[in-house]
This record gives sequence, structure tokens and C-alpha cells, in this order.
Amino acid sequence: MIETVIRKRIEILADTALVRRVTSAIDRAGITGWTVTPVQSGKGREGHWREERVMGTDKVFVLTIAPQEKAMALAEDLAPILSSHGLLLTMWDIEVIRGERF
Amino acid sequence: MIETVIRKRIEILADTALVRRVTSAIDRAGITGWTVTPVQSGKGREGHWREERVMGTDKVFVLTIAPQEKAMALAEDLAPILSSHGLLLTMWDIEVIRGERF
Amino acid sequence: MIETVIRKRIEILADTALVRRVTSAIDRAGITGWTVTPVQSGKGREGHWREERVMGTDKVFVLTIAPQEKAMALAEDLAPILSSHGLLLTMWDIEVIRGERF
Amino acid sequence: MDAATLQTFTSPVILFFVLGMLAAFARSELAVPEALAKGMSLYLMAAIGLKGGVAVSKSGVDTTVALALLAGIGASFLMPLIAFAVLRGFGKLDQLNAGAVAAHYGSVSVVTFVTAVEIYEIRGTPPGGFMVAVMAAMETPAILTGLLLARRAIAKDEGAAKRPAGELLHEVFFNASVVLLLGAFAIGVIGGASGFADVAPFFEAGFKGVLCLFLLDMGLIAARRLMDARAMTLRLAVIAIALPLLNGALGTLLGTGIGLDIGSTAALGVLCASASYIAVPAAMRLALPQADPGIYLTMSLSVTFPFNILINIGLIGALANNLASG
Amino acid sequence: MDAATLQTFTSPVILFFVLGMLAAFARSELAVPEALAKGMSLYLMAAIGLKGGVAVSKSGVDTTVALALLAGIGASFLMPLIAFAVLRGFGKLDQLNAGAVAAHYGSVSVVTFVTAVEIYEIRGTPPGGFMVAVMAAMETPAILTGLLLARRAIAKDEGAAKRPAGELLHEVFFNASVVLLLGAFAIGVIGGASGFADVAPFFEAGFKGVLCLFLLDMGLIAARRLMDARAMTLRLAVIAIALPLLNGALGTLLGTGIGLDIGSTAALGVLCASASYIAVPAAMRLALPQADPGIYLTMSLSVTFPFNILINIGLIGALANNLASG
Amino acid sequence: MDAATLQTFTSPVILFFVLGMLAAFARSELAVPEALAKGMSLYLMAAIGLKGGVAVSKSGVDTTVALALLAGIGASFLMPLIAFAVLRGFGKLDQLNAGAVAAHYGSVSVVTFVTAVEIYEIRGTPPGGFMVAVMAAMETPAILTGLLLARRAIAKDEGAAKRPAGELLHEVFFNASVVLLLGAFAIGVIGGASGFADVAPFFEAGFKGVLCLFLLDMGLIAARRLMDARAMTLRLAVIAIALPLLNGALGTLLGTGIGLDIGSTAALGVLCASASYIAVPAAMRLALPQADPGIYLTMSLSVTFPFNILINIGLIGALANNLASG
Ligand SMILES: Nc1ncnc2c1ncn2[C@@H]1O[C@H](COP(=O)(O)O)[C@@H](O)[C@H]1O
Ligand SMILES: Nc1ncnc2c1ncn2[C@@H]1O[C@H](COP(=O)(O)O)[C@@H](O)[C@H]1O
Ligand SMILES: Nc1ncnc2c1ncn2[C@@H]1O[C@H](COP(=O)(O)O)[C@@H](O)[C@H]1O
Ligand code: NA
Ligand code: NA
Ligand code: NA
Repeated sequence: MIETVIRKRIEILADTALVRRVTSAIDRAGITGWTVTPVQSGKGREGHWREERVMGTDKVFVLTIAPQEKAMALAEDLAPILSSHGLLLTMWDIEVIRGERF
Repeated sequence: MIETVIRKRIEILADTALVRRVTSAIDRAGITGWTVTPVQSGKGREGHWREERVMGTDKVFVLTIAPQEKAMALAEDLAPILSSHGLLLTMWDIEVIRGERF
Repeated sequence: MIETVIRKRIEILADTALVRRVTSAIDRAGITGWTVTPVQSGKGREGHWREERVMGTDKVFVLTIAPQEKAMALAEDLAPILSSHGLLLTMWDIEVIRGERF
Repeated sequence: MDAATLQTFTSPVILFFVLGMLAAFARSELAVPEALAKGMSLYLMAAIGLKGGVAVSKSGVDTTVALALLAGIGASFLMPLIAFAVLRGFGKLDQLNAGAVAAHYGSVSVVTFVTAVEIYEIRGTPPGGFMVAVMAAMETPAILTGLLLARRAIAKDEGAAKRPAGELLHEVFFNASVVLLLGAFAIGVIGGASGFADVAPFFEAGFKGVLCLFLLDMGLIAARRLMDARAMTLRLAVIAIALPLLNGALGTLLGTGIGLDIGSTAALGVLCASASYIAVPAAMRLALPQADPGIYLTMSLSVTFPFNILINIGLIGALANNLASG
Repeated sequence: MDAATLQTFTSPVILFFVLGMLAAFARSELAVPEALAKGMSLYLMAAIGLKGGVAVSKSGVDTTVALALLAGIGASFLMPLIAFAVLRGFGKLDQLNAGAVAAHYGSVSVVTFVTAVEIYEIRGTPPGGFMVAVMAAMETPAILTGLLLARRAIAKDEGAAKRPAGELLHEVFFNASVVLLLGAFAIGVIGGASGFADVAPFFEAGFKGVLCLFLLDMGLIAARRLMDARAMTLRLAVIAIALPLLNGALGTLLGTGIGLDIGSTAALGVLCASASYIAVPAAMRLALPQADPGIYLTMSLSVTFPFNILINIGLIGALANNLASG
Repeated sequence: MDAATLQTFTSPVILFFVLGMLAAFARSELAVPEALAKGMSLYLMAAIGLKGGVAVSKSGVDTTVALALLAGIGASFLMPLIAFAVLRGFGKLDQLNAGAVAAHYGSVSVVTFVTAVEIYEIRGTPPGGFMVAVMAAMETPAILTGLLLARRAIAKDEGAAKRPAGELLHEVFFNASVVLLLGAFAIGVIGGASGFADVAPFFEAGFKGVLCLFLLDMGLIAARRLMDARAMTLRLAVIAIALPLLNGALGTLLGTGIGLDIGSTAALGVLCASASYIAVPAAMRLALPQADPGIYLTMSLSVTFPFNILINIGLIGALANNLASG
């Protein structure tokens, strides 16, 4: 049977304009990679948004897989700007197969 | 070290035409927000679908983060129409940083 | 109160060209369905990619929900080609409501 | 095959549709991005609306136009009844799905209409501009009839009981295609020929080319859906060809009866013969989520649509000609 | 209402914008795919840039052009000061949001400009091609002023302190719309009329039609945002109408003062009156993420933009006419 | 630089490509939505296919056409051998990646061909319409050769052993671009000039404008990929310039040898010189997922493509001229 190891999966919802700031934080934390997926619309305390691509104020998800300590370092690094930059960060444990890659 | 709290993440796969029904259920459950992400294609018991945007029968994911009891209230609310409306609902525990927001 | 059961959620990041190979593996494992969601860009050990849709070298997420043993069968089946085909596979436990469907 | 029919089959518009179907049957991965396909369908609706409006701003409105509108609306309300009976009886469908399918056959397909206009123009019998308004008016009545027919099946379902009736009626009347078609039609009427001149290079000169690419995509989608079809039966396939033949003939008789010109008569026939696959499926996902898109989309999009494009438009045109000269 | 104004309201370009707003207010689900809308905005910028460049390649550059450029740049730097004062005082906004909004009003809206050019051309007073360069030059100075005005509020925030200043300046100067507008302008100058001839069917003949569909979408988006607005107050709405009136008048006076022709004068007025909703919002998300898009986008896109399109372009044109003949 | 070359550099088509590269090098965020870029590539293929087919429907097929087809197919089969030897030897690539890259250089780039046609038409030596069929025929043979060359490396890999050979051959022959090019070509032949007339405003008048925007995007993508390149070495960069020079010269000699006219000779040279970055990369992801796109895409798209567009098309045109007059 194949062996799996536990890693953290972090997903960060961010404004398209702020993606580079998030990915540089990921790079700084020494994490091997990240993946960006599109988002269509949403609602939060600051109201409803959709169809904002023309205005450049749309959002994306940045997701990254990392070992526990690097994940916490990333969360630590982003924590001070979560509120001010309207980022939404969630994380949970996942199983991966080729653990050495992450 | 930053503090994290446990919340539920609920993801609901729904027909685009039914999104409003799902988001009103989220609002009714008193949850602070939701995010809609696109879906390209899929296969289930009712067969394979793709490229249905022109016909308006495509699907999206609606995801929402909520405390345990609100999440269960939402699941409770949607349960009766899950089968009839072809919704797919999954949920799991996640860690978030600014717990008071959800 | 509604009853939930535990299932595995598997997400596989794959080149668009390789999606059929992944979904046939899912079918072979006897899993009832899958859903494909779009991906915009990413960075890994093999560098940064984005805007590759014209070249047909872009990626998507294939996600599928299955009982534990079928999920492991799928992971087992895909394990040998994960590295060679550049697939990224993560899985975790989730709760679903209509357990008999998966 | 006469010269006119042959001409149809050398028209790029039709050939791109055939190319799409062949590519899908050969399991090629050729695909048009969905955002673009959706955009092309909006373009086609805006363009056809504008052109119809400009035509009416020139010709004005008379009794014939009013009659055509009434005939179209009436047909849209009533055709689902025929379809429902056939689907329940010969088709062996349950009430819910029969109601959903019937709504599609009572409503219309904009692209079938647009293709028919192209073909009838080539043949020298262009339909009147007001037929665009008739088309827009025929989109929604059938939805109401279809829902009424399916109503008992809905009543049984508790979950759906939560659905506010207002939401549905709203969807029916402010449906995206109805709003765009009628809106563009109104803009055409207000702006008239002089307002249209400025935007003609975009909406008129580009029209047939966009239609080519759109039909390429619809050919791909229709054929792929046919290959994936599970819920389709031979009986349903027969109905998906019989209904457009029947409704097309009835519509053509109706058009001749109320005194429309040949082109407009044939266009009314095509509207009756066509089955919706844009406005109605989305409405059904909302109103009858329990109905199976594997049935109604496959019938309307994968069987009736190609049949109308490739064969029935020609038959209806010939019938309209014969009725006029007979 | 004089004949020219009436003509404006029978122009499909304006009517599609109105259609979009009405459809949104009626809560129709009509929507243009975002990829397509973004593509149309790129097309419009490339086309207007090219056309301006070709015009300048014919007319050459003289003192008037240089003066217009200077006037535009100066106005873009200074207008945010007026806006800021009004927003802080009458509008009761905090420093951060007042700075962000002020940047929008100092900058320009490409689509408002493009629509004004269409309307002034119909009226026989086409603006000079060099006004496109003036527009591109006016996009960014206001961003710098706006950021300076909001600076103390930023200084308080630790997280943002991480933001490298270089990244921001870079965003300001290599902003996608600035690069595309100026790049296409340069291509127009280099290629001249003969180079343009080949691509004219695409960039010129299709222009007004694309503008129609784009304005349909902007009408939908502007109206939907207005209905969802939470952070908007009546005072802010008043400012969103008063500023374009004031800035438009100042710009028109400025244009007359430096001796521009009627069309270019009015175009300068429209540039001053318009508020950015493409280049600046994206820059603000980067530079001032704490500022609320619910305020700046709703003001510029949902109030000022429709006001300019439907009313103010006409008023500014009339003012330019009067100043010239007076 | 002679007048003709200068004219190339004042052509908007080339200038938009340069603009894209400059914008990417300046790290501007300018980007064309992917759905739109994909749509433009489909449009370009449909349009070039149609035009070629219409041209052949006029000129008919003769021995020259058959010879050109054979020459193209032979070149596509054999050129990967040269490329493979150079990549293994001078380039120091392993077998797997050398095979993958070789497939790209044996195949063709549709957009390079299309740009060359535009340029040669300006210079008064338009290639024959049948060259479109030659292009379509050259897309896939190289894929087979490339896979054979990489075969031992594949054999070693267990996982890939699961790949059904049929799936691959199917991908090679029903590849989306091959199907669209040949399908549109066939539609052009069947419909002829009269069928084409209707859709000409869309597929002909808009062509160069779309090519501008598409090349803007390819300039952005090619330059961004170059800046991110990790796996690229100086040796590989040298090869990515040497191969198009060599293959281009060989192809031009071949064209002269079999008696093609100047324009078609040059077009054959350009086809040989060009490296695929649309059909082949997708096929390689399927057939050789272990090969590194960081090598083959960067070489073909970021080095060879710009080199061909900006320099080599001109050189090949001059060579064809000289061979003809010499
Ligand atoms: N640690 C990670 N977290 C999230 N996504 C990743 C990670 N590593 C790689 N990826 C994704 O997988 C793709 C291929 O990775 P690689 O094969 O390492 O180049 C990347 O382009 C990313 O989209
Ligand atoms: N509870 C939630 N669950 C899922 N997404 C959320 C939630 N709250 C906020 N969001 C997303 O985050 C965005 C910004 O939230 P806010 O800053 O609260 O306006 C919203 O537009 C949503 O897309
Ligand atoms: N086991 C599964 N895992 C992931 N997605 C699924 C699964 N089953 C169904 N789906 C998705 O849900 C949609 C509807 O499923 P169904 O109602 O079973 O046809 C499918 O088209 C898939 O997109
Ligand atoms: Na009908
Ligand atoms: Na302004
Ligand atoms: Na080649």
C-alpha cells in the first residue's frame, strides 16, 4: 500500500491586484509552489461583488500545500494584513502521496 | 504565535440557475458571507456534462465558512432539496485566523 | 437532526491534456462521479506558468468524492504516474449528507 | 434535390455546423471557449433584434403584424399541449419530464430562426422584420403551459414548495434572451435606419461569420451530447423529429391562413417547428430542477435542432411556396 | 431639448447603455461574460489609441498639442485636491477613502471619452486626434496626488508598510491601460494612414458596434452596483454629480483658454469631468487596499459615469460651443 | 534595410507583437483574457482555412500542388531528425526532451505562416492558396517522428505504459487545429467564391485586426515565458535560432526545386522554419508528459517565434526572390 503523509493546505482569497503580495509571502516562507484558481463573485461584510474583471477589482483563490511549520510561518506573515487587505485565509490538514515534494 | 479557531467549510455544487436559492439559504442561516467559484464539467449518475454555459445549465461551487451550529442549520435547511435539485454538499473542519469574522 | 457520513475528497491537479486519463482512473475505481474546475496559473519546481490555454498546456482540478477504500484504490492506481505526469494529488476527510450516493 | 436545396448545403453557415458535428463524432477535442460562445449568442440576439426593429421602423405596424403576433403567442401557449400528449402517450415520459420537454417545443430557437432567415433570403423570400418581435413573443408563453402541465408532479415535492412563485414569473418575463431581443428590437425601432447605419458594419457585416463559428460550436455540443445520451430512447428520438414536422406544418398553415407573405409564413413555420435550447433549459433548471436535462436538452438540441437546420427549414420553405402558389 | 440632444438619445450607443441599466433595475439575469467584456475594453483602447496616433501622424505636433498635454497633466494632478476637500467636508469621508475617491476623479474614463467623441462627431465638431494622447497622459498623475492625500492614513497601518514603493510606482506607470493606449498611439503614429488602412475594417468599422455591447454591459454593472450599494450616502451621490459638473466646466474653460478647437475643448472638458473606473480601481486595490471599493467604484461607475454619458457630455458640448461663439 | 523590410516594421501587425514583448519586459500587467486569445486562434485558423479553400476552388489542383503537399509532408517527417541530432549533440539534451523539441521544429506555426502571408502579399508575391493545405498536412507527421525518437526513454517508464496507443494516434490525427484548418479548407473548396462572399466581411475584413490583437498577446506570453525560463541554456537558445535559419533555407531550396512560384516557395520555407506552439505542445503533454514544457515551449514560442516574425520571414522572402531571379 502507498504511504501518505500529512501536510497543510492553505487557501487564501485575495484581490487579483494583491496576488503577487500573497505569492511572495509564500515564496518567503520557503514553500515549493502555489496554484491560482478563479473566483466569480461573493458576499461579505463589505457587500456583494460580481463582474468586476473589467475594473480589475475581482478576486482569486491562491492555494498552497506545505508542511505544518512552513504553513504556520506563512499564516504568521500574512496575519497583520489579513483585515486591512481583505484577505480570507483558511487551512486544514490533508494527505499527500509524494510527501518529499512539499 | 497567532491563534486559530475551528470553523466549518461547506461547499455546494449547484446549477447556476439555483445559486440564488443556495445563497438565500446561507443568508437565512445568518452566515456572514459566501464565495462562488466556476466549474467546467463533471460526471455523475445523471451522466456527463460540459460546455453548457450557452444553455444556462452549467454549474458553480458556492462555498461558505461558518461556525459549527450555523453550518448544521444550513445543511438542515438544504437537506430536503439536495436530491430533487441535484445539489452536492460537502463540509469539513478548517482553521481560520480571525475567528470573530465568521 | 440530519445524519452525515465520512467520505474522502480527492483533488488532482492535472494538465488539461491528461484529464481523460485521470477521469478514466476514477471510473475504473468505481467512483460515481467527478467534477472539473478551472485553474489560472501556478508555480512549482518546474517554474511558473500562466496564460497557457492557447498552447493547450494549461491545467485543471479534477475533484471526486468517494468512500475510503475506493479513494485509496484510486490513489494506488495513480501513484506510479504522479511524478512522471506532473499530477498533484491531495485528499482529506469530509462529511456528506446523502452518503449512499458516493 | 433542387438548386435551392443544393445552395443550402454549399453555404458556409450550414457547412460549419456539419463540421462541428463531424468533429465531435470523430471525438476531436476541438472546442470553442464557453465565454466566447455565450458572447456570440448575445451578439446574434442583439443583431437580429436590431435588424428587426429597423425593418419595422421602416414598414410600420399594421393588422398583419398584429395578427402574426397573436398567432405566435397562441401557438406558443397551445403547442405544448400537443407535445405533452405525445410525450406521455407514445413517449412514455412521466408528467414532470413531459411538461418540461413540452415547454421547449412550444418555445423557439433563436439560432434556428436566424439560419432560416439567411436561407430564405438567399432564396429570394425574406421574412418581414416584424417576425423578430413574433419570435420574442413566442419565447415565454410555452414555459407557463409546460409548468402547468407538470404542476401536479411539482406539488408532490416538499423542497420545491419553498420556491417563491414570483421568482419564477420574474425569470419568465425578464429572461435574458427576451430582454435582449426586445431591447435591441426597441433600439432598432427608435434609432431607425439612420441610427443603425453607424453600427451596421458590426451587427450586419459580421453577422454571417459569427453565425458560422457559433454553429460550429453548436454542432460540437449537440453531437457530443447525443453520444453521451443515457436517458434518450428511440421513441423520444422519433418524437424529436415528428414534432418539428407537425408543428412546422401547422405553423406554415397558420401563416398562410392569416395572410402573411411567403417568407414570413415560412418563418412562422420554423418558429413553431423549432425547440428552445437557450431560454427554456435555464428556466427549467430553476422551475423544475427535478426534470432531467438529459432528456429535454438532448431532444431539443441534439435531435430537433440539427433536423431543423439541415432538413426542416428547407421543407417548410417549400411548403410555404406551394401554399402560396397553390 | 434641441435636435442634437435628441439625436444623442436615438443613438444605439446610448440606447444600449440605457437598456443595460433598465435590465439590471428589473433584476434580469442578462450578463456579458467577463472575459468578453475585458476583451472589449482592450479592443476599445487599442482602437482609440491607433486612431489618435494616425490622426497625429497626419496633423503633426504643434504648440497647441503641447499646451493641451500640459493642461491635461496639470488638471489631473490638481483636480484631486478639489475633490478631496469636498469629500472630506461635505462628504464626511475619512482621509483614506477621500484620497482614494479623489484619485478617481482626477483621472479619466476611456469609455466616457470614446462616447463623447462619437457624439461630438455626429454634431460636426470632432475632437483632434491628439486628445487621445492627452487622455493617456491624464490617467496617472491623479493617482499620485490621491495617494499623497491619503498618506497619513496609510502610515498608521503596519501591514501596508511592507508594500514596496517601487511596486506601486511601477503599477502607476506600466498600468495596463496606459501601456495599451500609448502603445497603440505610437503604432498609429509609426504606421500612419497607410499602415492603418489594413486594420481599419477591424478597428474602425467595428468600433461603434463593440461600444454598444460594452455599454450594455457597463449599464448592467453600474446599475447592479447601485442597487447593492451599502456605503453610499446621499451626500456622496450629490458629490458624484457635482464634481463632473464642476470639473467639466473648468476643463472646458481651460480648453478655450489655451485656444483649442471646439471639439477638443469639449473633449478636455469631458476628460476632466469623467472619473476612472478601470485603471484607478485596480491601482487602489494595490496601493490602498484598506479603502472601500464600495465607495469609489459606486461613485465613479454607478453615478458619475451614467451622468456623464446621458447628460454631461451634452452640457459640456453646449458650453464649448457657447464659449467659442461668445 | 531596404524599403520592403522597413515596411514590415511599420506594419501594425508586427508593431503590436513588439508592443506585447516590450510590455512584458517592462513587467506590465497587460493581459488578454485566455478565452478570447483561444477564440482568436480559432478564428485565425478558420479564416486561413476558408481563404485557402476558396483559392484552390478557383485555381484547381495540379501537379505542383501535389508536389508541394508531398514536399511538405516529407519535410515534416524528416526535419525532426536534423533537430534531434543537433539537440542531442550541441544542445546536450536527453533523448526524451530532444524528441519532444524535435517534434515542434518539424511541425509548423499557423500564426507565423499567416504573418508571412500578410508580409509577402504586401511585397507583391502572395503565396498560393493551396499552401494552407500544405500547412495542415505538415502539422502532424513530425509528431510521429518525434515520438519515435523519444521512444526508448518512454519504454523505460512504467506509468506511461498505461497510455493506450490508440488515444495518441487519435490525438495526432483529430487534433483540434488540424480538424479546424482542414474542415474550413474543405468548406472553402465546397462553397467557393460565392459561398465565401457572405462571410467575407467577418473572415477577411477583420483578419488583420484580429491578428494584431493576437500577436499582442503572443508577444506578452512569449516574453513572459522567456523571463521565467529556468531550463533554457545558451546552447538551446542558439539552436532555437539556428534551426529556423537552416530549415528555412532548406525549405526554400525545396520549394524552388519543385518549381513553386516565389510566394509559395517562401511560404514553404517559412513553414519549415517555423516551430509549432499550439498543436504540438498539447500533444506532447498527452504523449510525453515527462518532457519539460519549460524547454520546448520556451524554445519554440519565446525564441524561434519572435525570430521568425521579426527577422526570418524577411530573410526567407529575400532568398526566394534571389533563387527565382538567379
Ligand atoms: N506546494 C504547492 N502548493 C500548491 N500547488 C503546487 C505546489 N507545488 C506545485 N503546485 C502546482 O503544481 C504545478 C506543477 O508543479 P511542479 O511539477 O512542481 O512544477 C505548479 O505549477 C503548481 O500549479
Ligand atoms: N463566511 C464566508 N464564507 C465564504 N466566503 C466569504 C465569507 N465571508 C467573506 N467571504 C468572501 O470574502 C469576500 C470579502 O469579504 P468581506 O471583506 O467580509 O467583504 C467576500 O466578497 C466573499 O467572497
Ligand atoms: N462522486 C462525485 N465526486 C465529485 N463530483 C461529483 C460526484 N458525483 C457527482 N458529482 C458532480 O455532481 C454533478 C451532478 O451529479 P448527479 O446528480 O449524480 O448527476 C456531476 O455532474 C458532477 O459534477
Ligand atoms: Na416551437
Ligand atoms: Na477626471
Ligand atoms: Na517547421
